[in-house]
Amino acid sequence: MASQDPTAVERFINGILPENPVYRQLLGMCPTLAVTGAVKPAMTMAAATAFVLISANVMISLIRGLLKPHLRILVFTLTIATFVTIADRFLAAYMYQMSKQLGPYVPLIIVNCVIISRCEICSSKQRVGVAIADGVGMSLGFALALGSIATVREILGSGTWFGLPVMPESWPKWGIMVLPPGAFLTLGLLLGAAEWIGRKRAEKAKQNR
Amino acid sequence: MDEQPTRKGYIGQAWLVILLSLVYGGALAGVETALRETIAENKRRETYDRIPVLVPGADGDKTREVNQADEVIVADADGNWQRVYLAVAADGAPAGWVLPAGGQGFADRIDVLIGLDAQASTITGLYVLDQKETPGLGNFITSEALFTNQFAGKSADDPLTVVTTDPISGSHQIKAITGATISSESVCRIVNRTLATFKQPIRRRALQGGKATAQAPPGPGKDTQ
Amino acid sequence: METLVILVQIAIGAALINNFVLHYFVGICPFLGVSRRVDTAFGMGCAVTFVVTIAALLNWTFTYFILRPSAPLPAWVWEMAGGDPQTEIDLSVLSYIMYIFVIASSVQFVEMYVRKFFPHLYKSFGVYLPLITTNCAILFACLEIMKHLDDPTGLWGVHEALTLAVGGGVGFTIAISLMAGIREELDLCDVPEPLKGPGIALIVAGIMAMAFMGFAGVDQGIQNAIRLLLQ
Amino acid sequence: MLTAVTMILAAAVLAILAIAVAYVLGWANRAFHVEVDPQVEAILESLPGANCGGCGFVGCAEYAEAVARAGADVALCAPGGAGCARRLAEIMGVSVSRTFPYRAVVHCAAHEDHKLDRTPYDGEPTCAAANLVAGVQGCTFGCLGLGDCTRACGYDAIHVIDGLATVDYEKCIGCKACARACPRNIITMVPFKSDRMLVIACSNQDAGPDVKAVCQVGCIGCSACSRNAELMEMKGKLPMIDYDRYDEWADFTVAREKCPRESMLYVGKPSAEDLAAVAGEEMPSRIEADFKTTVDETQWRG
Repeated sequence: MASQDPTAVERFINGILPENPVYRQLLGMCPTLAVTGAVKPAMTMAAATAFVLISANVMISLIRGLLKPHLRILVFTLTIATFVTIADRFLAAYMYQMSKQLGPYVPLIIVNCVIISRCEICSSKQRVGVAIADGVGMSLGFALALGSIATVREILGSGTWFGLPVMPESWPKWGIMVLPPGAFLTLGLLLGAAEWIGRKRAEKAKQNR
Repeated sequence: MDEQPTRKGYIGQAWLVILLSLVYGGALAGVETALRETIAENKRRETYDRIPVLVPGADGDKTREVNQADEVIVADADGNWQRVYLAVAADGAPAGWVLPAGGQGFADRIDVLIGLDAQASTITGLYVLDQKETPGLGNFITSEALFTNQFAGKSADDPLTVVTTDPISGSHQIKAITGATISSESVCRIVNRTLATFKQPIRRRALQGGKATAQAPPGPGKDTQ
Repeated sequence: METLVILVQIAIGAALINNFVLHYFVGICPFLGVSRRVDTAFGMGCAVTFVVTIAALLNWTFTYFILRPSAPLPAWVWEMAGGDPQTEIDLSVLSYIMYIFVIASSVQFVEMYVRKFFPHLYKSFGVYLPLITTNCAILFACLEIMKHLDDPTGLWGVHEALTLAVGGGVGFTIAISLMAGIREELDLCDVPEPLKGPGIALIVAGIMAMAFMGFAGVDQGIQNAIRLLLQ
Repeated sequence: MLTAVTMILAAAVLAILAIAVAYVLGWANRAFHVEVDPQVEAILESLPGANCGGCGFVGCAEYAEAVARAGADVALCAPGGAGCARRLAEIMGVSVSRTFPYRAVVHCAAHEDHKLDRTPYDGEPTCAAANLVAGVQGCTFGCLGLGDCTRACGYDAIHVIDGLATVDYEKCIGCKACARACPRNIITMVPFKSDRMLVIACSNQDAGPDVKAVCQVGCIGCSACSRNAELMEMKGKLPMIDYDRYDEWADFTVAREKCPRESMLYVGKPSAEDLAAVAGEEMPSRIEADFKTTVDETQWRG
């Protein structure tokens, strides 16, 4: 790894595309597959994850001096669990329909690998400013990934986007897209596409260097 | 690696974890009590909003007021009880009943609200509160046009049966959703079973007189729905 | 007899019909990461089953005695402290933090135990033991068990909790071992360059999920069969 | 009032659980303590962790164990280079001689047109297979140019250009994978004492006339170079450079002038004049398939 750590701005840009948590680092797959049946729940989940990720990053980087090596995972999970419970209660209070639709996947943000890995790699070693930048970058990347998958699945699966009808009435809705197998297939193909684009861009960069 | 901590050392090492759990425990409880009211309100509102739709002629706020004043609990002979909502019109005259019901569907549990008229003799409407049936097939049981409107007008006495062809009008047949016969049958089974158990107690209550009499609830008096 | 039917339904449901990985999408990270070879995958599956059973047992006891809305322990403490017994102490908000706390510490304990008494086993999948803490399957199993927290009639007993944990773990092991078998074959066939690695693994998982959907109606059939058998 | 009560109770429950868990984990930490040699872990920490096998051990973990216990040489890690060797030496408290990075060198200089007496070969496109077939090309020692080394290299540092395996010294980390893969063993690891090293770019042991019959650039063993440079001496028909006594300012100009063939080359980083020579030239844009299916990659199975 580069000996000097990337600066806050670099981490922010990294989070969105170059090191996108879902497409590049293959983290946080559980919620990505589960809630992307439609764009609305996907965006709510991305917003909840963003809130938890940023506040956990801030909290961990504030107390990073006191962390003991063998108990640090416990501290991370405690912090993240607290913020997730707050988010879950907030959702249940003010967006009750959405909370019912997301169901068990809101508490599953606790074990979302993106958050714990960001705490481990970045915020337990960096200042608060860098941690916030990294948190925001990563959650934007996560939201982007979730949005892309949800758009594909919703348009193909139920012919709507954000609930508004997009496809012509005659479009046969692919029920499979909303079902679990559709999630796997969409994500697999999107990963392949992302890899292919990355490869082509790398080749073009190599050629004109 | 680390030195061998003594007994007090174990706790000393983990003082951060203990401090954090104290702080977080307190914070969470604070958030919970702050938001609990709104969450409970959401749950209750979800039911009360449906009442005017289920029972024609009922007024939402009046019913809510009456039902929050005293809970109507009906119980059958062998002790299972169920909270029921008396739907009242704007002037307080009883307009019908709303009976929550639930059971095992195709994939998971299905919760419904059954609307009955004042004498609990005919079903006035059905609303599916909660279901996890297969999207695209089973979850059409929630759609008004396809399924739930068929329940309105059916009599509460004879059990409903599911048919795949067009039902004979006026009979107690319900047309199943294509490709989701199991879900449709489960809904009808839930409705039949709940009506069979609580039909008589509701009718007894209806005869006892318009005003809902508070009956000492056998279980802990709490809003179950 | 009725409880037996429910137990079978939960077990079959968790293992095949609502398979943790293929239906509920939990535990995908190890499912993609560890399924390179069948033996490590099976080892991972057993470790997950073992830990999920411990976690489910511990979490069920905590929930039953502490977290339930009218749980005996806080009520007893409240009475000792002289409060009137009528007020109801509801600590269910602690559920998430308590579950993950129990899971993290039990994984840490299991890791130390395995490192001490089974060094060979620890070497073969040492790095995956801490990974289990962030495995969604375990927390999901605990959440499934506590699903009916607020309506007292629906709360599960300890036997149902254990059945779900073991069934879920077995389902996870089945899915991950099948996946490992397929992926070992995958290395030999011509996979388009960009799809190599996770891309093709996900597509294979999608097809497996379709196959597992075939189990959907099975539990109704089994229930009736058992009822007939026991008549 | 109720909020205060729930808060206290919630905090108390969690605190008690935390204390209990801390106690159990602390006890377990002590009871299940496994002595792990801190030295091995420190060494493992400073190794690059590429598990390339350049040090001759299966992976970094084994190499770390060997260094800590069996006293293996601290400078074997090629990718780690001098920095890693220094760190290991500090950990082990051993003084380390000045180490040089080992890099791969191909002992052959024959491009496509230099090779004579070649027969068309359309068997399996691998050096290992072509090496078994007699008469693929006149010279039975030289590079076959079918790319076994390219496939073996994990760092994209060696490519077959115009029929000859050429090493890209910016990427080569000296992990010896190509040397092991070459069926004709004409790739050796040379300690790069300076940026540019002189190497004998031929491994044909036959007599002069036979070499002339099969190659236009191969060394005919006239031993002119060994007479004019004391670092070289003849081994059979081929000159060998003694790299231990080799140093940057060793003068080989006389030997190179005397050499009638072109089998002594300077390899390593492109020297100043090389760069100047090609500076004007515009990079040819090579048209390649934009994605590689795996067919040409895997061994063609007939």
